[in-house]
Amino acid sequence: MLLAAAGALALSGCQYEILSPSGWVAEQERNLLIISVLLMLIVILPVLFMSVYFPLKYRADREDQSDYDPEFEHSNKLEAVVWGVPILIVVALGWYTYVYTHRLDPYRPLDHLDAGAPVEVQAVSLDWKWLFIYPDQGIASVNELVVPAGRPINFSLTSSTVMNTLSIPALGGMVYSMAGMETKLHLIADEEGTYPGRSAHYSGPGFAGMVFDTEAVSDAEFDAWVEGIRDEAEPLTRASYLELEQPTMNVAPRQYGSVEDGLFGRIVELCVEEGKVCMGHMMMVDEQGGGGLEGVGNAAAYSYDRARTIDGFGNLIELPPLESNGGHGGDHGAGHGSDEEAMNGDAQNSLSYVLAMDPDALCSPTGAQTEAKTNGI
Amino acid sequence: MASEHGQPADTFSPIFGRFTLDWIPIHEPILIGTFAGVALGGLLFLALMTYFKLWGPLWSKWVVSIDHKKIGIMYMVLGFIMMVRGFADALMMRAQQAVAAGGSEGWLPPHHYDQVFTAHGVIMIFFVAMPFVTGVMNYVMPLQIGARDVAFPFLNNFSFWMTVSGALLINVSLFVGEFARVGWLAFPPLSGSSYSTGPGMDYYLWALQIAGVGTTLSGINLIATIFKMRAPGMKLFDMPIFTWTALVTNVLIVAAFPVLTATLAMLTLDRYMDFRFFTNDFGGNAMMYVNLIWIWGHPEVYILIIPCFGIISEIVSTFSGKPIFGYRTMVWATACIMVLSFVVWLHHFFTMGSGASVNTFFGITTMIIAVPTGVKIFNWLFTMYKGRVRLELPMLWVIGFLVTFTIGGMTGVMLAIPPVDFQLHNTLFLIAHFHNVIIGGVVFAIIAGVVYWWPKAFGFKLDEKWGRQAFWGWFIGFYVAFMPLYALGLMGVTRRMNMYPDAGWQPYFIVAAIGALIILYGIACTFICFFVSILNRKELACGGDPWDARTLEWATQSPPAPYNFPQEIHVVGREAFWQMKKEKYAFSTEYTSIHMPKSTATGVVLSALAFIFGFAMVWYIWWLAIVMLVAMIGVGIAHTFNYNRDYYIPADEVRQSEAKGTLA
Amino acid sequence: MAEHTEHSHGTMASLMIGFALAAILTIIPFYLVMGEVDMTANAKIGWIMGLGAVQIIVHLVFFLHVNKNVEEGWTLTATIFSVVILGIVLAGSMWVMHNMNENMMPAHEMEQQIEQMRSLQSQEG
Amino acid sequence: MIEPGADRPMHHAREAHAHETEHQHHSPTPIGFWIYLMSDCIIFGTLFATYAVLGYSYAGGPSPADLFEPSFVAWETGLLLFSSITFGLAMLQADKRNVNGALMWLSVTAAFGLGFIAMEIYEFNHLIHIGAGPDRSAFLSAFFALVGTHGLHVTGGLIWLFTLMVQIKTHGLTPANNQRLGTLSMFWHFLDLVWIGVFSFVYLVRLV
Repeated sequence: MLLAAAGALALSGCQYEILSPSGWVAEQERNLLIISVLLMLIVILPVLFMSVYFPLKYRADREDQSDYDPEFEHSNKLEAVVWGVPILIVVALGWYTYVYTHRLDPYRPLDHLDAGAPVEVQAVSLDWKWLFIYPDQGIASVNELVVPAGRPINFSLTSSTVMNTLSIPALGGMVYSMAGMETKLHLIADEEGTYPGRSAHYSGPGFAGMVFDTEAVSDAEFDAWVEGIRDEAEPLTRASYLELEQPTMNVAPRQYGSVEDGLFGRIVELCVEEGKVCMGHMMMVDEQGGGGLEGVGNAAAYSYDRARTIDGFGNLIELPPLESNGGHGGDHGAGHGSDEEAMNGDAQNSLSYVLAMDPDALCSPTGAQTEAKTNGI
Repeated sequence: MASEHGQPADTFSPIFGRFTLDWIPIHEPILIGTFAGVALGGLLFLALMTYFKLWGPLWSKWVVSIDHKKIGIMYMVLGFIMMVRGFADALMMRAQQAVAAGGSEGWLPPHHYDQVFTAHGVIMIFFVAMPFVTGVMNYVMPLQIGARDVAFPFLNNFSFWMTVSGALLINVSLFVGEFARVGWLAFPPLSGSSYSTGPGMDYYLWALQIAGVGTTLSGINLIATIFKMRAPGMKLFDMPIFTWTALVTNVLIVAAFPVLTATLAMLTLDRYMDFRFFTNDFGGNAMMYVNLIWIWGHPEVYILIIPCFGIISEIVSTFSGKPIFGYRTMVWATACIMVLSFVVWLHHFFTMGSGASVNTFFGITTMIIAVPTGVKIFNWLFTMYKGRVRLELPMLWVIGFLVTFTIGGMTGVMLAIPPVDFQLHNTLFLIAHFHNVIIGGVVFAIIAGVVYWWPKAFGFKLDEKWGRQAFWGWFIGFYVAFMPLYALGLMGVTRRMNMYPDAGWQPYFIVAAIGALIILYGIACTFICFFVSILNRKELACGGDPWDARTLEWATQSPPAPYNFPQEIHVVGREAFWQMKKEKYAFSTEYTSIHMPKSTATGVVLSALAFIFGFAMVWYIWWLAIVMLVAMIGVGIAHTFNYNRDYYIPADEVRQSEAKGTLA
Repeated sequence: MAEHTEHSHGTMASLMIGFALAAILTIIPFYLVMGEVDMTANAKIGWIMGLGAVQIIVHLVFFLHVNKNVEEGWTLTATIFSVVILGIVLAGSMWVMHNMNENMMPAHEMEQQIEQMRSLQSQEG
Repeated sequence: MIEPGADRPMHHAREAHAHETEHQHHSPTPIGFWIYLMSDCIIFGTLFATYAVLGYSYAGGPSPADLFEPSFVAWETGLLLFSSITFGLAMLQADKRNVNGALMWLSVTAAFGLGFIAMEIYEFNHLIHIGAGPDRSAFLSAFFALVGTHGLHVTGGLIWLFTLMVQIKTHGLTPANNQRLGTLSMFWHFLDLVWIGVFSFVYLVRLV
């Protein structure tokens, strides 16, 4: 009933992105949605009808009460129906679930579509913007996703701090991005167009501004876009990434003309910063029985989380004290005691000095002056 | 050092912990207004109480009472009060989203908006829905099984006041400091010490932990009551359906809440003592939190809805003039749900990246739960079939429940299909779905229960006219408020956005806001209905059995005497009271004195100490926390030295009280 | 003892039998770890876990006096239900988390990691 | 801290003049306390599950083999097991209405319990001192939380035990005190039962 109404609306306007999708994955998901609704309506419609009809038909003040049967409390036939019909529907739904869940597993590449060479995109959710790295093209963009229409997009997702979800409803389902982990998502845009994308998992005050446009363009336009960026934009290095990583809100799109080798791997493994042990290495060590008692002192090299010293408006709460040596790099590596990471996350720990050097990296709610004012570190 | 918005930095003093005057939000006009309102209302209340000299009676007849009926009523009062608070949050969100379109920032900055949606979720689940179901179970279940009280009356009082302490702590966060900005389940790492500095998240933790103690103990109490306190002759399969659902609910509480307690305790250790359970670094794993919290979270959904199934069963049967259709099926369906609810939790995070096999498994187990739930709905329908359905107020709510809950069930199964969930997860479709089952299921059923058992609790019926207004306000308001959210969900609109870029969504949000206003009308009518009925209680007065009901609670006076039943009832068969009426049973006039537990203030005192303890922990006032902890242990021990805990109601007094007529 | 039929405190005999069994079931796993036992690691783990489970049952029967006659069987029912829930929580968490970790933890080939390890060692050395 | 079983059932839906034996027979306390223990058991289950999942994340720090000493754990286990037996003996004395015998065995139980707690405090202190505190890795967090929770329970049990000894001393083995003794006995044996899981799953298996 409602769905039918919603469906009608979907045909009139094209903003019902889930009901009128623009990619194979989203289309399959839409089909399954319709199938499941139709299957359930077999039982839902009669129930809705009976919930209104029975109380009216068997009203206490009806004329003919000869059908009143105060002892009627059991019937094997009815019991068989009320268990049987839902079970049959669930069996059918279960079958579709099995088939479609495997077909639409976000980890499964879309090779079977024969839709041309896939584009690799490494998406990183930062506080509070999306960084898209194109490893094959060697460029990167912030809050702007350009993809060739008709070719699969292979997303690798991770996060720099808290959880987010990459969601482009017109193209298909979403998957979480989490720090220290790498998730996958495979989507495709069937036609050229602009599809809104956003983070679908609340991540802090700048969450609502984590929106971007997904431009699905022709191969030629895509290549031109890549070339344009490669020629003009600044490079994305570990240093400039650390700068970009600082909390900002409502960030306008920007681009990077080159990307340092292995940057995404380091982001996933929480070791962009100098002197940090990469997670892969850590897991290796752990696999072989840990770092032993000598490992106790290396805590600083494994620490990653640091206080997000901003309030809910995106304002810096407290300027961390400038470190005298001010340098970035290995000077706070192994050997530091862990007692510095004080209980309530005082901003004394190693990385906050970035904030100290560039308080403007944080923006006001209006988000006007978010562009880099820094001279690089 | 405070920023431009007055968010103070973490500073620490040995006496006040990290509390400074900057944490009083004097710069927030909304909060100041609210505070002024609360303060004025509070003063008015204090003045009236003093003027009418009601403090003594309030203390001795209610606060320290260990009578399950009074505690049940107090739970309901708590639920209704907190519903107003939670609903105010809802109105603020609807108002914000109705204006914050296409570049407009609306009137709530994220800092405030994010607290509002977190508080709304936490309050509505833990301090509205939970007190409601606990309250109804507390009031009705012992009466239904023919008991004098619950198994552990003191514990019952203590549980209630612990719930109040938790609720108070959340409300204090409104005026002292801030509340969490993390969403109602507080996923780390966002809720960890690095990404949620400030006291908001700590308010969340301590409020839930303190209230959780109450919930768990009350669950244990009610299970023991059902096991041990049933009237002689009442076999398990003679228990009313509501008692069955109460049993299953409390089993779920006792099995699931410890998981919440442990999980929140681990998050607390992460935040307070630098443990590394859910951090990004040092091998912590935030997904483990998500996994554990949903192991509690899914059963929690059933903790809320299963007693509501029981309420619906009682009302349908009474107002159809028939026994419930398929009693045994009903019981087994409930038991199935009890076990199945523990094997579906992953469907809350299909999109977190588990493999296809895992997703399929949890998707299908979820759908399987729809079967026993569907069976229940059919059973209610066939109870009305060939009956004599009296369309009185409680029945109106039941029909509203049946229609709305069925739709909510359908959208729930849609979300249980992983690929569909990939699209709809975290969209407003999800929001619409769970409000559909919580409002259409829990709230409608609870209000139906309130209307149904009100005459039992107070001796007069509720006003029909205002009751119907309330129903239509809630019913129409729900559809106007949430159908647009379903539609927005199908556009892929994400939840929890304090503003959104697409102005095309705005009309839907405006309609939703109007829906919220219609619900507001329904809520107002609910309260007016209570008020008008109390004023007209003489005309609305009724006897012990105003609905021609079938279960044992209606065999008592309305309101029941403190001892519930003057004599032990020997139950034969199902629908005990129906049998008694058929056999023209009457209580004997030979009364004996009745052994009763004494009231005690220990529960209130312990809960007050727990509240101060929680406050001290939130603000890092360590000395106060230690003092309170020691005081709690001391009071607890002192309580065990009190051997003088019971008294006898003399036979004469029972005779006088029963002269008012029991089987009216 | 008439009033204790519901929750018996047992007898000296049952206490001592329980003690003897518990002691044996404790000593064996400690010996497996501390003594020089010729057994594969997995077999040892299996034995330790198995003996632990048996000892828990011994405690339930001899010290906590759980049986189907106590409290109309509710004690036993509650215990079995808890074990089922515990099983779900433990096995479920491990399955779910293992599956997610497989899918998401930095996917490096083992060889690559060992290479990394070597290079690090050479740096340090 | 409040002991959920401590509030004695005051009445029940029975005829007024309850006989004491009847009273005991129908008391909801044993089953109520058992249900509490089962819920506690699930708290431990959650912590065990966390240890199972996070117990191999050393974050480049020490592992069980570096930190745990089987003989130390064996001593702790012995203390707890003996305390269980002595509690059982105290119960048998109480059944014989022998106040002094019961108190004597309860004191022995308390001594074993205190010994256990002292060993655990020593172990925690030692670990934190060498830098292997709960903040070093997820494994150590899970270890401290699980073993610490058990230790807190034992501590609570000891406070309860001392309280009850005072009550038995002053009021004798009244029905109320007998019931409390029975309840505490369940609690104490339950903690021993949890410890079986701890020494097997947390310590021994990881030392193989």
